[in-house]
Amino acid sequence: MPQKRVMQIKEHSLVAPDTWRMVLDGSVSAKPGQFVQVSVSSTYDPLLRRPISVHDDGPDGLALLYRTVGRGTHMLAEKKPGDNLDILGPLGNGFPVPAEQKVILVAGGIGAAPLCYLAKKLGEAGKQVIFLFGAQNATQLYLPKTLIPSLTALEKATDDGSTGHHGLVTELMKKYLENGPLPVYSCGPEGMLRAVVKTAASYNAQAYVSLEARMACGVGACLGCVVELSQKSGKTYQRVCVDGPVFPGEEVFCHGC
Amino acid sequence: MPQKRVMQIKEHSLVAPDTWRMVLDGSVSAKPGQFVQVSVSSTYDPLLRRPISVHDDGPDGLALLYRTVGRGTHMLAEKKPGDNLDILGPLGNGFPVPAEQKVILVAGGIGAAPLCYLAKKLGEAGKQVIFLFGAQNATQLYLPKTLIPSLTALEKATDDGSTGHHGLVTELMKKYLENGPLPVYSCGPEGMLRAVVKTAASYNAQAYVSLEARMACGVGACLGCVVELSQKSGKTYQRVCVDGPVFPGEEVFCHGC
Amino acid sequence: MAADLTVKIGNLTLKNPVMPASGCFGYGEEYAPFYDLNKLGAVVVKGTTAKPCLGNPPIRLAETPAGLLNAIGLQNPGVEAAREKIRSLAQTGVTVIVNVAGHSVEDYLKVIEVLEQDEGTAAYEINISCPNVSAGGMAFGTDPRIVESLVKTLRSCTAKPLIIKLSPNVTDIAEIARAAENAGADAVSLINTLLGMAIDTSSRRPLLANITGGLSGPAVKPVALRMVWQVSSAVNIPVIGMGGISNAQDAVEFLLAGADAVAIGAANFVNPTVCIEAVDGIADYLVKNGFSSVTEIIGLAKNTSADKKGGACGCGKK
Amino acid sequence: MAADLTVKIGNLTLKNPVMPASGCFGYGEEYAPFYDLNKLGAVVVKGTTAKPCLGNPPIRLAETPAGLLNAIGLQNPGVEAAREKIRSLAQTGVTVIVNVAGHSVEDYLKVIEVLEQDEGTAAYEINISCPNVSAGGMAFGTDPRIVESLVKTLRSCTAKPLIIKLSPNVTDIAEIARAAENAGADAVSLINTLLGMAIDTSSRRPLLANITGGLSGPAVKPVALRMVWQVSSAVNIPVIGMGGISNAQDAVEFLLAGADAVAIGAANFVNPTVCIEAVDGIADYLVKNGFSSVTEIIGLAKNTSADKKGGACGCGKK
Ligand SMILES: Cc1cc2nc3c(=O)[nH]c(=O)nc-3n(C[C@H](O)[C@H](O)[C@H](O)COP(=O)(O)OP(=O)(O)OC[C@H]3O[C@@H](n4cnc5c(N)ncnc54)[C@H](O)[C@@H]3O)c2cc1C
Ligand SMILES: Cc1cc2nc3c(=O)[nH]c(=O)nc-3n(C[C@H](O)[C@H](O)[C@H](O)COP(=O)(O)OP(=O)(O)OC[C@H]3O[C@@H](n4cnc5c(N)ncnc54)[C@H](O)[C@@H]3O)c2cc1C
Ligand SMILES: Cc1cc2nc3c(=O)[nH]c(=O)nc-3n(C[C@H](O)[C@H](O)[C@H](O)COP(=O)(O)O)c2cc1C
Ligand SMILES: Cc1cc2nc3c(=O)[nH]c(=O)nc-3n(C[C@H](O)[C@H](O)[C@H](O)COP(=O)(O)O)c2cc1C
Ligand code: FES
Ligand code: FES
Repeated sequence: MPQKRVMQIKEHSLVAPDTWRMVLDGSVSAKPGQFVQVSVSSTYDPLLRRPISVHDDGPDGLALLYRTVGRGTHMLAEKKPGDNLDILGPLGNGFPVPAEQKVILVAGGIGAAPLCYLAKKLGEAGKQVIFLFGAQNATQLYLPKTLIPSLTALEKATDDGSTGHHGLVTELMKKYLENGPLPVYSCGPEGMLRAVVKTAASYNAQAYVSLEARMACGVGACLGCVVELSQKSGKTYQRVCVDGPVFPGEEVFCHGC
Repeated sequence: MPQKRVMQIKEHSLVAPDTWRMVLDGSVSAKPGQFVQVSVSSTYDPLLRRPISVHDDGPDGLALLYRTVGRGTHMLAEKKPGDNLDILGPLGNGFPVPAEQKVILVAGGIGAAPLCYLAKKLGEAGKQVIFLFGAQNATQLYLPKTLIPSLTALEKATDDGSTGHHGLVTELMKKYLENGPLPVYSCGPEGMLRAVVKTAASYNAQAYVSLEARMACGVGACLGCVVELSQKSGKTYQRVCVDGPVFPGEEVFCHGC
Repeated sequence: MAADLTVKIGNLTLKNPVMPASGCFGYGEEYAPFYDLNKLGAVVVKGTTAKPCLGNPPIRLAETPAGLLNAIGLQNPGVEAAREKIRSLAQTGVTVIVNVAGHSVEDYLKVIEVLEQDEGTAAYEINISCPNVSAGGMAFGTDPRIVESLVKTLRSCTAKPLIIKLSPNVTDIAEIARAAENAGADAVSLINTLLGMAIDTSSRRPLLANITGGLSGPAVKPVALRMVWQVSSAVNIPVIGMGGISNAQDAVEFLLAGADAVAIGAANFVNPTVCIEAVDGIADYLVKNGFSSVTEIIGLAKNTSADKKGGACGCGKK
Repeated sequence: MAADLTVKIGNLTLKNPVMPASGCFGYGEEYAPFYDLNKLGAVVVKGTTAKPCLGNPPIRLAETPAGLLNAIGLQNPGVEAAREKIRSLAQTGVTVIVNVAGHSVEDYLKVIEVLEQDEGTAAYEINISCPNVSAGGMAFGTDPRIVESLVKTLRSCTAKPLIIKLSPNVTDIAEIARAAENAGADAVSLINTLLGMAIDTSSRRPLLANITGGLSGPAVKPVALRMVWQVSSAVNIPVIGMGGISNAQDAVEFLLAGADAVAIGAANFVNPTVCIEAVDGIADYLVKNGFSSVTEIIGLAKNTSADKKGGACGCGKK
């Protein structure tokens, strides 16, 4: 059940260029793939909350990982440990639990934020997690140190070749899908998600993508955050905040393919 | 000449209940009675700057003394030493320099803010300063420690009798005016100013009052901050920000007397 | 002693004057986790049309200074599906006001016809002012003659309170309100959103797929308050005021300006418990200021201020 | 290479498209200490009336969320005294646009008649939209026939560019703009302020002595941008856009929406150097995005977006 809560900031630090990790005192009992709506200001400007994925959650607190892109995230970055933060959550459907023993996670840039929590939870459930992580350059490939040992495989790709595979992260998917389909969970920029879904489909694998949309309420009431889906019943507009943010890849990108 | 400046906060502390003293790095070369327009937020809410009197100015910095009454002043109170503050100033006409050797200053509550700087400057110019200070109770009678020795007389009045004269500060004026008129400079709530002007007039003394008004530009362009004055030419609306904030008492209150 | 918060809208008594605004509270389900909806004066549900409506393509939202632009385009499941949601909300004891939208008189009639079959609907709010549909909607709301004839037609179809929701995008909103009153409306509600737009300087395109959208939130409060003041002076039926209300103090301002009840829209998105906080805050205000019922403060800002009207210009005719 | 910033308003060439808005910059004197006013495209001076005007009693200002309400009531020294100020401003090389206000056709004529005797005035901006005077003002601005006849009369009295300043408090601003164009206006400017009000819950009275005031500032930007978009699509004469512009990016949005030039009002109060920062910022934007002149981006958001228009509602007629 979503709740409005005021939580204290325990830790807040720059972990990569323009990328901040914030830990809040307390847990929201989130499932991987869920998010929270963060109030970045107590004034009317900016007016709306900002949706940020759950990057980690549990007895050690609720962790967020975010990139400063605009005014709201820059205001968030100014908060100090000890400050209070008003959040709404947990929100959204989260990633479906896989039946398979082995899964592929494909992260693009800051899209790693929710996939880290997913990887951790899948690891705890005894699953084998293949984590494919792409970004523009090496500095953007932040992962929590504690997560890395639990991964079955970790492969990196950069646009500039500064580390790992020089090229698209989707190219790394192939070798893990050649021996038969595995479920694919992905979060990242739209272009990448489209490629992930296409690649997965070509191996008959099911892809789930976590989407972003401009949001107001975050709870399903305003119908502002919809994405066009191609479902059996035809074209519909579904709310990213409650019907998502995680959707079956083919429903999101089929109409464009 | 008014200027837009970004100044660093050197000191900021609570000096009395709800009353803050802030020292900024640098001087605006203000005359006593002038003020600055302070930007309390870098967002559009609140939109306008807040007018605050110059409480002290010189090589040790620009000092402001303000009371937290609404949203803007509360936001100002949250600033920390080291933070930058965007100010516009110095603004306004300031107090006229007296020809007389002896002057009376009458402060009501936070109205002491500009009168402290006036008292200091008059003292430096070798004038004798009688400082009459009224407030609701003893805790609101803050004066800078360094100022007190320079005053020829300091008398206090409180509404609750917790210190000094139990009653109105204007009652303290009489004994100093009985031996002949002295110029009176006053700042405080409107009711008090009206009584100051009336008392001064009854002793043929000239009173100058520093007024407050809601302001937008602070530089005379918007015509938003006017006060009704009764001048020889008849009723006019004059701008508190440039034609004031200091006005001859009889022009402000005559029409109401 | 606690103050009496009840207000009347036509023959409907609300336990307090606060309701979430249409389109900002779904059919209630989404905010039910946050508090007991029965504490609200009423719930105004999403604009409901005769047939299911897909709405506008995304992007549908843009944040603006102290405001929000939306171009939802009346997405709703249509009256048949909405009927179930309305019924279950009403069964929990909530007073349900249904916002009715359409592109033609027949559209509006159809919705009311279907809902008249149930008990669930306590009142109709007729949305003649939605700026986000390509035809109808706004046109209805800007011409007093059309408003009068529409309201007359609807009046003959229901005995339930008819609340006409006015568009602020007009030269003279009081004129439209009077037309609604003349035609038999039980109340008017205002304001719907102000037509606005946002442009993205990177893509050099409008941010909203629909190009224009409706502006709401704190930014519009001064305009809404002025219109509530004007309309409540022009008609004798109750006025439901809204536009930028974000807390109890804002709500009190609308009551003082002449609103008999208030609705809260965008602020729910920022603070999901705002409506309930407004109910409590109004009660507090009344007690602290020595009022025993909310009706005592309705329009109170008018009584004392007529004498303040300016017009002091010395430059010729007045 | 630096981009070409010049724009044309009628037969007047401005060195850049940025000017302070009327009523927000006095007669220039107050902002002269902050920068060289010659760097501005033009200066639009305070609304000037035939006779001196005292204006409204205080309180004249109220801060609102991201906005400002004002009820100055056209306080100005009258055209005879203003003439001196206009002349000395023009002598420094500044392009001076005089905002002309009045309660009757004769009032407007009188002001123009006096100013025609000097060289100082580069263009007239006819304020038919001030909401803060008890008679005239607004009424002129809300009826297309009255606008047409007023503009025709003024047209016959001057060869200088006539800019008609439109009120946003109307149902169809494009209609008013077309009336002005038909009558021979050289340009239109918009928006003037939105009529609003504020109420003080402690005194339970309107905050402004005049009860209502004009809303401006960032809060109104979405409405202003939409109206500039609509008007620039409806007329072939230049459009001067304003309403909430607070920095160069806002100014670019208005240009993209179809404004040929922009005016900046309330933002001067917050940042006295905003106009000059906007000039520089527009130049930067052009260079960074590969444009060689500002005219290339005027209305550009329209070209690419017609295809995006929604109206995807599946619920009946379109
Ligand atoms: C479900 C979900 C989870 C997210 N998780 C994360 C995360 O873990 N880490 C992270 O860095 N970012 C995440 N984002 C994106 C993040 O919400 C945006 O970067 C942020 O809202 C930008 O705000 P701003 O004020 O800095 O930018 P501005 O561009 O100034 O924002 C203007 C408006 O647009 C909205 N907006 C702008 N970009 C986006 C976007 N990409 N998605 C949604 N709304 C946007 C803002 O919320 C705001 O309303 C997530 C988005 C969604 C929808
Ligand atoms: C020339 C001048 C000098 C001043 N010097 C001082 C000083 O040295 N110390 C001090 O504590 N106060 C001073 N004030 C008063 C101070 O400006 C207000 O207390 C302050 O603006 C309140 O802002 P707020 O946001 O806290 O209150 P809010 O009530 O939330 O403000 C709402 C709006 O009203 C305006 N406003 C509210 N009260 C006043 C007021 N009394 N005067 C002017 N505008 C007001 C605000 O500026 C703002 O625009 C001075 C005022 C003027 C005009
Ligand atoms: C996302 C959203 C959807 C809306 N949908 C409707 C609607 O379906 N019918 C309607 O009459 N008004 C609708 N409105 C208008 C609101 O009911 C209200 O009139 C307006 O938002 C002003 O109030 P506010 O400033 O408190 O939001 C909608 C507003 C928003 C923000
Ligand atoms: C204090 C003030 C005074 C104004 N006076 C005038 C005026 O005399 N004539 C006029 O046409 N517009 C006047 N306006 C309107 C502005 O010129 C402008 O149209 C409006 O404020 C919108 O722009 P902004 O949001 O940038 O302020 C005034 C606005 C303000 C804030
Ligand atoms: S953000 Fe309101 S429905 Fe998704
Ligand atoms: S505040 Fe603008 S004229 Fe005084």
